Amino acid sequence: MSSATLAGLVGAALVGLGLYGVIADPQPLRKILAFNLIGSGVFLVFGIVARKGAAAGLSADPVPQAMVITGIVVAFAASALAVALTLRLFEETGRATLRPDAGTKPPGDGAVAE
Amino acid sequence: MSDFLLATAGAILFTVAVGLVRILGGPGDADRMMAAQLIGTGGIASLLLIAAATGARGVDDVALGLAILAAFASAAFVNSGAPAEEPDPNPADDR
Amino acid sequence: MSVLQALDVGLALLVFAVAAWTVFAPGPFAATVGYVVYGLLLSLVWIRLFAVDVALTEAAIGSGVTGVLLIGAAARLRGAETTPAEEALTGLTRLFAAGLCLLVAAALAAVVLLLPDQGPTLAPQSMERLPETGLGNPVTAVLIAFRSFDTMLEKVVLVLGVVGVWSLAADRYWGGAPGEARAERPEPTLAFFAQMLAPIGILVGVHVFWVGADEPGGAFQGGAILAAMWMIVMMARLTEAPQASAFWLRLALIAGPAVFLAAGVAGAVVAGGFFAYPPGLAKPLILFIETFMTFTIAVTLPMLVAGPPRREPRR
Amino acid sequence: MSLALDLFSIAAISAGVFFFLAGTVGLLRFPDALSRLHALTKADNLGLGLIVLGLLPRAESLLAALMLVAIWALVQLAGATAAQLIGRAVRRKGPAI
Repeated sequence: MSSATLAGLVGAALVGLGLYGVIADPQPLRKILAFNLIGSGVFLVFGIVARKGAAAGLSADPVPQAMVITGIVVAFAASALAVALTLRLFEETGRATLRPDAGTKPPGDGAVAE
Repeated sequence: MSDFLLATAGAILFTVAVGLVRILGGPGDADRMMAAQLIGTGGIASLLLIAAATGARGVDDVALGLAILAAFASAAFVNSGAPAEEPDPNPADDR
Repeated sequence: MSVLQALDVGLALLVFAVAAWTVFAPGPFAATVGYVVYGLLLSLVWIRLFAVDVALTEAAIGSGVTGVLLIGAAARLRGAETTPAEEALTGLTRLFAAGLCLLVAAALAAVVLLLPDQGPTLAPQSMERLPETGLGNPVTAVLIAFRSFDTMLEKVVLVLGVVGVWSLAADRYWGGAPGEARAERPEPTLAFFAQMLAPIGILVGVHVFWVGADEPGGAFQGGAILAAMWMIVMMARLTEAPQASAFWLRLALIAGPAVFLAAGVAGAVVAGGFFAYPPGLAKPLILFIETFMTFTIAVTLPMLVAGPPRREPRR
Repeated sequence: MSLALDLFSIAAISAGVFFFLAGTVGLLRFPDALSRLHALTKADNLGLGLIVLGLLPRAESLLAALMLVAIWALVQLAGATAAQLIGRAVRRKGPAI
């Protein structure tokens, strides 16, 4: 088995692991981590597509590589937004949970009541 | 020679993995931060060895980037408020 | 099995194990550190896939900058993470979810195994047209020339990300600076480290950007290293984060996509196509655009990590 | 000459691996966070240092060799800083040592 196929298999496993984390973990921060695992798993599968497209003296197809680079940056921006939302939720309610009926604490230093 | 370099890269990754098993589990968050530090150094070492063995181009820059960012996780750790350290179950004077 | 194959298998197992730790770790902080370790290991995997540009991006953004973001968030959320038991899924639902995920992973694995040995590729076309751009690194050529519209829009996504993060600020902090004003003195070790590292890091960041034309590297990677230098200087409290309302900051945030878009529109007038570069001028133009993009990335990433404004604006 | 250099490389790199091993043994065996931190820094200093030393004769150019040394020096700086920061965090919150 080539190293590319191996990395592709790892990518497939990462997507499965991350999907499980997104579904089964109740905490938002861990959902963000799991979501990033899915993303990097997809990137790895993309990586094997790039590697199998080796031609013209290049050891990997540059087009999927460029898309993965773009993807990593966009994934970071999405994570930063998600983290900011989670922290804001924590500031407002004193808890970080996605349950809609979770109890809210009276607004302290947050700014809802202004 | 390149097989030797690859084997040493594997050996370092293996020892790092064993170390990770120990310190990712804690007991405190400080131990966990050491895991990030350990994989940084071990990762750079195996990166350099793999690069020397396979002759891949531009890997030096990757190692340089990792080296520059090696302490960032620890910096974020101390920077984000007071780190709550669980008391170590085995204090030093138990020895 | 050769030594290299054995190494690949070991690396794959390690990546999988650390990823599993990230999902199943006992606490959120442990999971977050696991994710930082995982990001670092991924850049080793990308080296083995001969994608050095991606490895560099993963090392700088996937591991370094994301690590600061997530560890900071995990430390701040420490009080919040005792999740009530009723939020956890029941055993049966968990089993069902696990089965579903296993199915997805198995399907993807099957696709990976069924891929033909020589897949469709755009590598020959890229190499054929590479001389017209004057660049030596085909990945940079794809990013800035062949698929430049993608890259420009991706910069817009970054700006939108900052807008999104800023709009989470409380009303009275609107337009203020991110990060709490703290009375405590800065950690002296960290200040020393930042003073030592920042000049070297800035040099390396510019180097990575500059060699990106011909060798692995480029605007993203160089910009991310420069961004990290600004972050470490702010973490060491050697400088304060700028106010969100600062005019220069807003200009810096849009400089990259604005210059890129202007060059694209100019291409439609001068070179006969949206985002076409006039022959002969391609390389200087690409470097010009990339300089602004590097700058914008170096300003955007720290603002995304710093979060929404948390201080009342000064007038 | 090339044989002698290869032998030098093998000796230095093996010694480097030994220090990584020693660092890991320390992580496994030491009883408290500060001693484990001490074990960890051995891998930073000597482990990576010896490996870089062993790779120096194989560097393609003087510039590549300087790059290797620079990487090692940066890891030194980062390792020393991280050890200080983590150590102070332990000391502030953990048992008095």
